[in-house]
Amino acid sequence: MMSLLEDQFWFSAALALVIFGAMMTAVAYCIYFERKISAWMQDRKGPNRVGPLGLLQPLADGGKFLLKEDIIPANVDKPLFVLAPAIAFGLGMIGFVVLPWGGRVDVDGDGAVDVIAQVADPGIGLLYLLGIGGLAVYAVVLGGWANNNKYAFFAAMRSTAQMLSYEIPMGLAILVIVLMTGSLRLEAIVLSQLGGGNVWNIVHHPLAFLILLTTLFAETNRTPFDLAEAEQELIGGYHTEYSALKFGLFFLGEYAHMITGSGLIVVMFLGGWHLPWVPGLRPEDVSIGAMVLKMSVLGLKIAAFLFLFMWVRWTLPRFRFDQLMRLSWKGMLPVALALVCYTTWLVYVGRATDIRWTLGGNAVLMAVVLVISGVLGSPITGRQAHMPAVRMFASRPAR
Amino acid sequence: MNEALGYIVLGALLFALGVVGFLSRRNLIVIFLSTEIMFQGVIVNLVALSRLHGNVQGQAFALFLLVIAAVEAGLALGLVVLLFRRKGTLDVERWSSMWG
Amino acid sequence: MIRDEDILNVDEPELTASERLYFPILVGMRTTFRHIFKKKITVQYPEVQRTLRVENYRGVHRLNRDADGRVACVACFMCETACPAHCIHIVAGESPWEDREKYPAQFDIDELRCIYCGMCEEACPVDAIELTPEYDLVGRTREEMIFDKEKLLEVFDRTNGVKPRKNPKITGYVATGRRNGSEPPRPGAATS
Amino acid sequence: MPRESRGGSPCHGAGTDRSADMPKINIDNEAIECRPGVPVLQAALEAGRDVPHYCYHPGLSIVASCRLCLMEMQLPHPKTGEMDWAPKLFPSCQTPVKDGMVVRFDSEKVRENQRECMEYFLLNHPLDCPVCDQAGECHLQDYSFKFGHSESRMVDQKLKNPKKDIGPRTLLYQDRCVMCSRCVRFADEVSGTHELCIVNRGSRAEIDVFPGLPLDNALQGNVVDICPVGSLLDKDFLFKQRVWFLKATESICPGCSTGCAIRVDHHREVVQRLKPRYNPGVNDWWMCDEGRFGFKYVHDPRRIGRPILRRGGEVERPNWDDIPEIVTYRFEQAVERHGVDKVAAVLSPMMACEEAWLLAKFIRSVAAEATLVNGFVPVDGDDQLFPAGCATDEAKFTIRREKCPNRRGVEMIVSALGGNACAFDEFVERAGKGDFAAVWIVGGYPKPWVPKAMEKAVGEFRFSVVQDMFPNALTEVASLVLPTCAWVEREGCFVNHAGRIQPFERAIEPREGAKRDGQYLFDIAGHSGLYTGERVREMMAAEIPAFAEIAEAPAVPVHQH
Amino acid sequence: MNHWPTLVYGLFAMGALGVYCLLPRAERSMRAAGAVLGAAALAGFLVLFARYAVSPQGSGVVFLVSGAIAIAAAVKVITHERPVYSALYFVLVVLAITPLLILQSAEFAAAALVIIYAGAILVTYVFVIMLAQQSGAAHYDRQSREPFIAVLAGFLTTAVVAAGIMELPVPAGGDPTAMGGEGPSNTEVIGRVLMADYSAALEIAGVLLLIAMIGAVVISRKRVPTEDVVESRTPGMIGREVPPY
Repeated sequence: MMSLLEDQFWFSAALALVIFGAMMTAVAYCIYFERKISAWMQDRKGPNRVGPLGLLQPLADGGKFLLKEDIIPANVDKPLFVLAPAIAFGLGMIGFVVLPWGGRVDVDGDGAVDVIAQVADPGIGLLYLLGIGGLAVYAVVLGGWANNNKYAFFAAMRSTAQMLSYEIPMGLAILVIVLMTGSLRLEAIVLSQLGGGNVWNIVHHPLAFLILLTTLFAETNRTPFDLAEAEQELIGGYHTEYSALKFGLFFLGEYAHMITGSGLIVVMFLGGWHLPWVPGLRPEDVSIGAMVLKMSVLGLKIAAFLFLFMWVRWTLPRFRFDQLMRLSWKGMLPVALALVCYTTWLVYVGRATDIRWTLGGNAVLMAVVLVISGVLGSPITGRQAHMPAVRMFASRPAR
Repeated sequence: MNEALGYIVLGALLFALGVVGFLSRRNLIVIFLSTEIMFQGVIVNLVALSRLHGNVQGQAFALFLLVIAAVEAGLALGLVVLLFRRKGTLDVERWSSMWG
Repeated sequence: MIRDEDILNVDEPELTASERLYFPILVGMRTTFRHIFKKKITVQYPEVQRTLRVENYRGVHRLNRDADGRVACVACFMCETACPAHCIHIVAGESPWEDREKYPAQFDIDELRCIYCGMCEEACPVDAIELTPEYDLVGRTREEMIFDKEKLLEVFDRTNGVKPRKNPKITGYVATGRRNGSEPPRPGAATS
Repeated sequence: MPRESRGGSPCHGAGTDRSADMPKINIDNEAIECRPGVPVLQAALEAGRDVPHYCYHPGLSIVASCRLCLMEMQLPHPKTGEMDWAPKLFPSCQTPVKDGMVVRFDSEKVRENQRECMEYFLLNHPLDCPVCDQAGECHLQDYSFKFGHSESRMVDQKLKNPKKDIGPRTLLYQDRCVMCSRCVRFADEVSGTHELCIVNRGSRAEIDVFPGLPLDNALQGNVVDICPVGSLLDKDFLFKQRVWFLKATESICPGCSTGCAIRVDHHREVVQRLKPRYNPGVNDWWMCDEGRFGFKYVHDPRRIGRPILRRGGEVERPNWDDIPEIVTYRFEQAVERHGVDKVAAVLSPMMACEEAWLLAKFIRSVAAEATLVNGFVPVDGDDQLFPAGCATDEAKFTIRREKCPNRRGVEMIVSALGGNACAFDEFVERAGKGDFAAVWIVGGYPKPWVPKAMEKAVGEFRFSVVQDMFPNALTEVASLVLPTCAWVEREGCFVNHAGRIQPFERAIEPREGAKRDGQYLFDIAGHSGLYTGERVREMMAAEIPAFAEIAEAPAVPVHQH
Repeated sequence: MNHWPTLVYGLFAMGALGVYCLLPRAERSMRAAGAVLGAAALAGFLVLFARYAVSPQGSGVVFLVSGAIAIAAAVKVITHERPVYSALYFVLVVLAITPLLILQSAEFAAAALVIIYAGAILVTYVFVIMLAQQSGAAHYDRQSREPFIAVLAGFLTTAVVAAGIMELPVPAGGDPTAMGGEGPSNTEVIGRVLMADYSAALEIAGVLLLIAMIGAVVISRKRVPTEDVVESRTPGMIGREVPPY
């Protein structure tokens, strides 16, 4: 068995299976924790009826999704109607393969590195993730269009515009790190952040981190960019007409997307499986134990980000659609572009990894943004139009 | 017989299909899709030939081709939307009004 | 008519630099985070039940009985008229009793459609329909949730101890009676 | 509702033509032009004034007994001869208008009188509005709200009167009565049957019937209509529905060829009652009981609700969408096989003109020489004239013997279209001889109607479409049975015995599965879109100019009741 | 070996016939026959390639499968009656070509193809189709114009080109396998080529994109008459002023 795992192919297959299983469980429990955390933040207890502490709630939820009536409305484009949730779920589930889960591993303990704990390590790892992000748009477009509901179609247009718009600052923010690291390999990006006086990229480029974080919220359709969930004001999103398992697939896809996105941001900015001053997490530690430790660290970091996602969701209200677009095009895009240009220049002068220059540049940019927004006098996302409020009988004497 | 031949034939076939679609379909958008199919054929050929020649010039050209495709898509779709707004149909035969 | 002076212009307040950059988001995040550790106010429903103010809770309807145990309703359709949700359906009939003109041959309330606003209670001239403090209303079918006269009277029997009838003296409008009768029951005392 | 009265006079007596010498009077400082000879009250009502009144009804004699409509009037001062307000009040219902007259209703004196009168009317009233069927259209309610005191000063015990069963269809609640005597006058003057009278005097006065002579005449339902309060109530409508839930639709009674203008009051797609509308020269303010209660068949469960198609021995339920194709195809086939003259369509006098026209046009389009048949006309006894026993020219109301609304209309259409036509009896005779291969027979009568000879003749038809309301010998064998809607479910126009073309509106939806006759005939005739009476009338009027002139009942002054 | 061109041309002809029958037309049976013919031609190609051109193991299988999918999807693009499906089959074409590019060590081009083609260009297509054509297939989608001439033109041109290609000798200049294995990654190499050799072209491409973007905005913008946007009353002039909340 061990010898089989020494081959990268079989190791990858095993790893993929393990992580896929873990993802599925995590996705299910994400829903549980979403409910729990929302309850806690609202001084409630949350699901606690199914199993101890409500821990079997995901099973019950899953059972419900499976057993509910699967309605396919009349006059839908059936093939596409079925295809859309499948795309959403499928794309959510294949993103994790390029994440570096545990560095290099010596499986048989002979001191030589046998395999890397990554399902696949293509030279274009980051582009793979971006490509998946690009394809995820289809789930939205097709889902909204196929169900023959004009509100859902509008929602699909909104969501697509949102996803396409936020892909641009996201790509630029990623580009900043790619320029700095000089590689599209995620493992290389992790390695560049540790040891030898290197620090996590978040210290280098906090602005890029913020931009990537914000765009991830938008890409995964989470609050404050979750217009797809706005039933009351916008009649829901592209999945308005979906029910039962198909809706569940959209739902699971969203959480899988969140997990992959958290993994991406952890790897890009927070050192991946690395924690400073903790032994056994250096790149030189290649034992199986170290791999498990590294995987747990990465998992914990991802979990922390998932918590952040939920925390934000139960704190912030939604952006209005025009505000959301303005934030992307007028707010984040110029900043990200400026960062990219600046980093390019840094690469040119050979100071791309010099923290004084990177962090300093970020600080200066931040100051510039502050000054500009101070001059403009309004938030980037724009303000409400002047809306006269009408109070009836304002001028009449009170009785 | 070289392995690249397969790619070249594939590219040629894609190009042929693109030509057929371009000439025979009446929907403006499908016509543009057909041109994109031709682009695909060309890209396959470029990449295959680039490998055949052992350099990456072909790939670089493929990337330029992508740029052209993006530009074409943007402008063409803009035009299509404009034309559709004007006549309410995507039928090219309804657009042959310049025949004097 | 809304006049110009009735319109108030409310401008958005000027934002500070930190507000423009969305820093107050962090304040909100801190607030929600703190709440995670606060005491929970959840009441575990079937095991623990809250006590209600019986007088003004608006739960399931009931049809009151008069002193003789008959339905107090006179089928005047006032509740049906007042109902904003159109959930009350009455079929009136000639009453089988001497002292009463009209009575509800059928009286259905669609409890699923009802919005529990209490308008019916307000409208009733004989205090025959009232909302009770019963709120745990469940059913497996929609038909089950359409309460007919018997079911509504049952609710009265069940809740009479908890919430007594508001004005048991009113027992309906009397249209028959002997001329110069000795003690005719007084009608609703609305006018006169 | 427009306030001016169009065409005729809502006042009793014949309406005079508008001439130059229209008297001008001054009501409340406002100059009003009015028709000569009408009472001031009528003039005021027509001018839009809300003058309270109970006993005055334009269709009845004037008694001036309720004293509610009293007004102040300027008269020459007996000493000085100057025009001045007379110290006493005058009943405006009994005072005919005179040019230059100056009256007022808005003085404190008049209002005081109205308040006192209202208090008096309500002395013994039981205030049982919640259980009274008149509530919502009760003038006691309206007037006490508008003109009365908010409370009664009476401290004594109210008089209690038992409700009285005065006839098979009517109840009398004496303690709600205001003694306006409209009902008594109606029985005396319009129906001429004199069943009602006032017994006792003063505060004990009561409406009653003579012993052993209940209120039971063919027009008695009108006493419920003219009763301004909830004293006389219709047993048929008793406790059925509150009036504010009812939706009203203007219609024409299909009961006989008089063509009374009526109002269909319906609630949730169920017809609750019929009421007459003012239509001078036709039914004035009245309608007969036969028409009033004759709508019950509308909700008869035995009615045919869906089309039935018989193909060989099989019975199918065709889709409405397929019917135009089926019908056209089968008729064309019949023409091909049996000849153009072997086709006939029987146009029932129960049909609206529009429907008859659509059908006739369709039949003529598939077979140019098709025979159009004036349908079966049900007849019952003789015309009944009211007041009972009067001469024809004195009649205030007539119930006609032809129990169908539209014989004239169908005849007009058949003769206007020309070509082959015949009477119903001739059709039955020829059909028995096998003269017709494909026929379209329209029934739609509320009562069984198929003549024996017709029942025998049905075997001769190769293809027959029967449009009827109830199953009968024809529908049992017809190749295609199409349900007919009752008139309240249709729209169009009827032509009454005198040639008046009167449109009626649709009140309720056809029962589930059925489709409005007009609509499917519209579809079959090859038109697309929604059938409306108006639309087809326009098409008809283009071919038959007579149909360009529509007679609609004039509006009644707002406050007239 | 001598049968090779003949066979290829024969299959070309067969495929052409299949596509001709498959093009939108009223007769369903003809389209079915076209599908059979086309499938047969495709199968023929597969056998031919498996036999002569590529090794049927490893990457050869990927080539055959992906190539077959790409061709079939491309046929669907040009023959499907509903433009939405055309666009979606195009996505399939792109996705099928991607592994082929990766096989040819053009990883970056493959990723760019997915991100730009599938992720951006085709989404726009899908959008425009969905907006312009809400329901079903329009009559002009059910009927093709000049299908015969189109097929003839398309396949003849290709056949001529193919004939030319097959005559060409294998260039001796490069080593096809040189780019595999260790060394600078494909992305790096491309980057160097683009930046060093074609920097001017790259700039021009960038400018082109900018121009196209501006052009597209100008073309498709709805022209709003300016007087409509002028407010009749400035908000500040109405009503009373109150302090901000």
